[in-house]
Amino acid sequence: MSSALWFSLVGAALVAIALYGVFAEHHPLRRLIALNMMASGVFLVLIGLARQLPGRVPDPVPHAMVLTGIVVAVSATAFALALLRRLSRVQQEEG
Amino acid sequence: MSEALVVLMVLLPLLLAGMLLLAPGGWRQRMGLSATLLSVAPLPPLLWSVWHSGVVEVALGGWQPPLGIALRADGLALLLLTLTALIALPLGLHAGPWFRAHATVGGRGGEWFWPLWLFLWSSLNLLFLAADLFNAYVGLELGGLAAVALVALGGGRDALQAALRYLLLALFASMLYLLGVALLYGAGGTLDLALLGGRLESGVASRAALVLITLGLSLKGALVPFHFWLPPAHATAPAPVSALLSALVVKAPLVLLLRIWFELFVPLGFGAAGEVLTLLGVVAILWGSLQALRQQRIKPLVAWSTVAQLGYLFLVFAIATGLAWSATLLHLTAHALAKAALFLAAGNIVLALGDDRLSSLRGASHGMPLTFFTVGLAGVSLMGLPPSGGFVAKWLLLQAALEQGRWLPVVAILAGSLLAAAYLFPLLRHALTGTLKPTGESAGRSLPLRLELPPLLLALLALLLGVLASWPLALLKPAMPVVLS
Amino acid sequence: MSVATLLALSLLAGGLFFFIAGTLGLLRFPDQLCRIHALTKADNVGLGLLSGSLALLSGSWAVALKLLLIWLLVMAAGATVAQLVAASHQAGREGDRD
Amino acid sequence: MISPVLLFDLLLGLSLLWLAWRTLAAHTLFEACVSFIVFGLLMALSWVRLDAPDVALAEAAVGAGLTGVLLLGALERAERARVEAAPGPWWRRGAGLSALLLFLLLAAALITLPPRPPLPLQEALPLAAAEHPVTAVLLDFRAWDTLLESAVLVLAVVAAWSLERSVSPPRPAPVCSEVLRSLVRLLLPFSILSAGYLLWRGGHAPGGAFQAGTVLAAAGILLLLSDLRRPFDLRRGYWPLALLSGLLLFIAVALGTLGYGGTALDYPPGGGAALVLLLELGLTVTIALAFIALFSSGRSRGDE
Amino acid sequence: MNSGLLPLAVLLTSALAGVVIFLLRERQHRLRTGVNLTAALLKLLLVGLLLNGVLQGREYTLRIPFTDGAELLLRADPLALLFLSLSAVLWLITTIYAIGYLEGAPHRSRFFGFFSLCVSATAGVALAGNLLTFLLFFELLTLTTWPLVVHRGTEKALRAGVVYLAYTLGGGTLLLLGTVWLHTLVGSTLFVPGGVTDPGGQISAATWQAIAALLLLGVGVKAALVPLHGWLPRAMVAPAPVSALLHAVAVVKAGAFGVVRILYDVVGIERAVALNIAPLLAMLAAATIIWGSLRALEQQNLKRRLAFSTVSQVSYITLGAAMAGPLALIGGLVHLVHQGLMKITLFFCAGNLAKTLGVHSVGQMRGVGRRMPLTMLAFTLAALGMIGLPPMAGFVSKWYLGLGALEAGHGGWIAVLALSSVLNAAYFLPLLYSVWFRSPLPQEEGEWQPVLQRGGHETALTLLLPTLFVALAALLAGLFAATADSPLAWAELIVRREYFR
Repeated sequence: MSSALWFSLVGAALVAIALYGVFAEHHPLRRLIALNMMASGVFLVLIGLARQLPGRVPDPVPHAMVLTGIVVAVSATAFALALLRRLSRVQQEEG
Repeated sequence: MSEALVVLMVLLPLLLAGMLLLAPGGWRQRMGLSATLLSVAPLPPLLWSVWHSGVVEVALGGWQPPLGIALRADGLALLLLTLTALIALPLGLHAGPWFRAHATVGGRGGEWFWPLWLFLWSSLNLLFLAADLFNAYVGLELGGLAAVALVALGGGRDALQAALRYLLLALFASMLYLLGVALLYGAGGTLDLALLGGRLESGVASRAALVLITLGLSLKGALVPFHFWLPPAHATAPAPVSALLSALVVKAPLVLLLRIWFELFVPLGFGAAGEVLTLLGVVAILWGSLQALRQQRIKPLVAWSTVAQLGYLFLVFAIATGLAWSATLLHLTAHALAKAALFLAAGNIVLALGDDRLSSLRGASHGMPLTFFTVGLAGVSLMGLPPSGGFVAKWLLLQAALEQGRWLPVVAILAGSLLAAAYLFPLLRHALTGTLKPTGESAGRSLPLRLELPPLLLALLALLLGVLASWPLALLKPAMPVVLS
Repeated sequence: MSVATLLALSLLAGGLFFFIAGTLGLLRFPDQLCRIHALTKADNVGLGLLSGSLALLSGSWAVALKLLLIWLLVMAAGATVAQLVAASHQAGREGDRD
Repeated sequence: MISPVLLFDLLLGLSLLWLAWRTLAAHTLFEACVSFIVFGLLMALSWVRLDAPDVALAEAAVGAGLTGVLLLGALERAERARVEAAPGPWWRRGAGLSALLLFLLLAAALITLPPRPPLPLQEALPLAAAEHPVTAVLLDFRAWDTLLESAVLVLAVVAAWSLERSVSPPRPAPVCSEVLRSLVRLLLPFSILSAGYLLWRGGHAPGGAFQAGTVLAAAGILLLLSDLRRPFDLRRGYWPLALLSGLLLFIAVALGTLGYGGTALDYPPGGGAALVLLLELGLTVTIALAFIALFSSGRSRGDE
Repeated sequence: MNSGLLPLAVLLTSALAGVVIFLLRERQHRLRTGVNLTAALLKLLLVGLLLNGVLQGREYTLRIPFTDGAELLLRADPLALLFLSLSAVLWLITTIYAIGYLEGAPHRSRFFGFFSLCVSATAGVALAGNLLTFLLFFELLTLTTWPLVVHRGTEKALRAGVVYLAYTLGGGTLLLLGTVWLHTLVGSTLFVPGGVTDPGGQISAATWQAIAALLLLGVGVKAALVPLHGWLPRAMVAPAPVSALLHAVAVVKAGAFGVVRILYDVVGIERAVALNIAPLLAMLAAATIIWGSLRALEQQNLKRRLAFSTVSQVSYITLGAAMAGPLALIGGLVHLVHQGLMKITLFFCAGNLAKTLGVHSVGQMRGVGRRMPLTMLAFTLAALGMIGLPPMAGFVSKWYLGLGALEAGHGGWIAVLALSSVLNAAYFLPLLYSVWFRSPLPQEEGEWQPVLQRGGHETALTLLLPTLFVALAALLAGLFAATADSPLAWAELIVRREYFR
């Protein structure tokens, strides 16, 4: 039960919790937070896999994937928030 | 030389999008069309070289996989790249005047349509060419974001609501897909599709990856249980955008799933899981058509028709023969052309009449005979009647299904085309009844030719596909996955 | 156990004590202002002791300097944030928005 | 006897899960956002435990910091948005069940994962354009991914801009206390310095464009919040060019190497390190400006 | 290779004419008529060339690649020529008639455009060399005739259009399924006079019956077999030239032609008899004949009566084919031509009556002979032919059908033929009697339009001459049946050369 595997399992649990969050919640902001958590969960699984390599230095490819993933996740979140802001303003104007 | 063309197919739209962003708003509309034309430039020579000398492999950065990223331009990729270009040109011609006409109606989308569209185009080209799974993930995200932004151009409350729901689900689906890719990397040690084939053996990890990747891509490809985001998004988006979404964007994830399924999972012996997808495809055809029948407005009707037609594309997973594979891709091409024509024509109708209720269509064809003629032609291809491309695809699909004695898909295909006739009829019947409204003047204002010709061109392409079906099929033959041929 | 590590461990214990005190303050104090007070004061001192012990343990001046830098930064940020939170809380209480 | 390190990991993992559950079950949106930020910090800690310093830096700066700022920024508006009806009990039970199934599937897959063939890194690294393996992967082996990722970032900004109907300059910050201004005056030079340090360090140790860009973005956002300088609109003047610089530079390098050596992003021998640094610089500027633009978009007219 | 281009040329003449006419604006009458007539004459010329070419036994085939497994094949064999020549001749005449009939009507460019496309689809159906090509043009026929049925755009026309589409698309789907199934099992659907060769013998009897049922029902919709004939009477709402086209030249004939093709060139007549497909079909045809005539009796509207008479008359062809005897087949094939000539005359007369006098129902036709003698003469000739009295063409085909029934030894079919002749007489003779021997109703009751005098003729020349021409043709086809170049001779040539050597 190496720590890498443990963190991968934590990541898997995070994905599961986030999946529940995405579908059980109804406010878009909460679903967005759940999605971000799901991303973190997936990245945990990814980096957990990197550590299982027998060699001393961890495998850098998952690290690069996670870095790219984080930036992509944050851009998507930013756009989703802008969309939510715009939606609520339009809802307010249209009454 | 052809390696450069492959890379240009993806980079050129990006570069032009960047340049468009630097240009002031007014300029963008004028430069948009020329940017679209320029982006098509690398395609003909690439098509020529792949047609003659087979697959073009590009190892980016000079590093061969498993370290580096590879792009593969095989027959399948070229067919889809050509399809995208064939839709892009008429669509570009239509989008300019359409958004200008809408600028008067209060929308300001024209300025932002072009850069977003070029980003989307670049992501589509990338998805068709990608041989690296993580690279495909980034392509899916790029495409997803651009598509949602284009839907949100609609500006209205329901357009934004549909866009937000589409975005949340697209992100969720990408996460599932990435998780599947992570597991594959964990088991196979590489992200390259071709290399993974040899390194995986059928364990729990690859089975889990199968489930996750299929779930993720089916959700993005709007297979029936996950289709609820599509009708509102495609119906509320501006017409050129709905045409893009229904014709190309919703198909790219499916093409990726086809590649992964037949190059990776079937060799591992997971082919049996295809029965579930085919069953869902059958349900999609029937459920989508029935819902389309119930719609009272034009664009939701056409959007639900997309849900139904997507069902055809999932039938191949259980049949799993070379014939079914090429039939599915031919159907994808025929549907893309016909649906793009239909959505643009629907956009014209709504623009001229001012409202998109079916009941207000009476006598509308007087002002715009060409648009309703396009609806007729596109309808012919969607119903799969000769001489359209839809008919050839239906013919091959039926043949593939009958070869294995699978009666459920056969009945679904036939019922689907009859139902298509049923739900397209309300649109068609007004195409020919030229009787004027009781008030004597024609229902809507007549449309300029610039708006009516592009959809007609697309509809004619759909019919031409029927006559020249042997070309795309020849292009597809060498690209057929090994397990199928 | 050389004298340096012994000293480091004692500093560490002191730091730990202050952190626990700060957290207890956070949980026990009734009013928001007191809680901010407890947090910033106790945690800053705790962090100072902690970074001192780590500097000793690491044994290289570069790391020690960086730790000092970290401590100063956290103190500056902590003070500003505490002031902002208190200000908005104050504004909040007057406007009875709470 | 469980070694203390493993115990710490165990505790960290469990607290992560507990915090995730608390975030989802939070009563108010504000509470959810704050607990998400704390979650981000704990994630950064777990990255350190997993020997991924680059990711820890990025997570702390981007995942927790920036996302948290964006969430809090949109909080006001989000609370007012009218939301569809809450999903029914059956829907929630279904979601719960599928979550459980997914977890079991994943856990089984992870536990029975066969050892995979290692990547041919040892031979390739010395030839790469950067010593630090992660930077080498990011900007040499898989530079194509990074190019497209910067495209995603620029696209997010363009998409956010396309939403706004009227173009008006961002409005001054609500609360501007003198203390904040003094802190910002202190922090600004320091953050630019550390961003430069992180950028330079990326070549041979954890660091690089992402982290440097985010630190710059944080400085920019502080500048916006503290109203030290009249708010600048990134849609005007040279700002769009600066924003796009990273992407355009990357494409230029790709096309350049394409012309020069025949394969895109294949750095000429010897010139690799310089090109990578150039790309990193461009990326940093793009990332910083993109995050600032994303923060300030939508806050333009009287948002509250 | 040039021998392959001739069938394509036949197809393209009317197709290109259609496209050109679509592009013409509404007010370019002369140009449109010019294009129409030149195309019709050119097509007639080409068909003539084909005719004597096939007579000398030359081969005309054209292969177009469809998919790698299947190809489109156009082949001019004698059976194709029979139907092709009928449609070419009648297309010319109906065009002239339509030009006169639609004087001043709206949307004529659209009408004549679809009109020509429909005829090129019919030519395609005739020239199809395999089941796939046949299916392709069969469905095209539906697409091109639907706009003609709903041409008037009234609510009634649209409802008729819906029914028409429902039936024909349904039939098309059955035909498609049968074709694909056969293609999958045998690999090719080439028309082979003894039936598709089934080398491996994998097709079991039950499968053959299922495929034959699918194909025959698919084609049966257009051949108006009993349960599937619902669309025909409702399609009467279309203008007269369309009804003439639908019933005499294109749609219904394509259906009957399809039945013959499938029975003889796909299933093969021995296999059809062995698996008792043919007897079943014959019974269905007989039922249709009787049912059609009975329904015709009770129709008061003239065009609906003619429609039901078509339902029964077309089933003669099906009956002839299904009796599986050489003489019966000759009777059936020659009836294809004769019925075409006679029925088109009747519709032209109905059109003249409706156009000039506004007469629609049978009751109004009392004493109309005095008012429009020539039209009514043609009407009488055609009606007598329908009943099967010599010397009209109708007699010849019924005669051969009777001989065929005797040859096959089925007493029942002779009874059916006799009964149907009696029924025909029952619904035509009273009509003729009231036309010639009853005095016309007084002005206000009879609501005859004021006499439309056109330079002394009873109606416009463009309406009158075509009617007389086809009536004459029907008479001559009957009189000179025994000569070398009559439809009967051609039918005998087909049967002797292709099916019963």
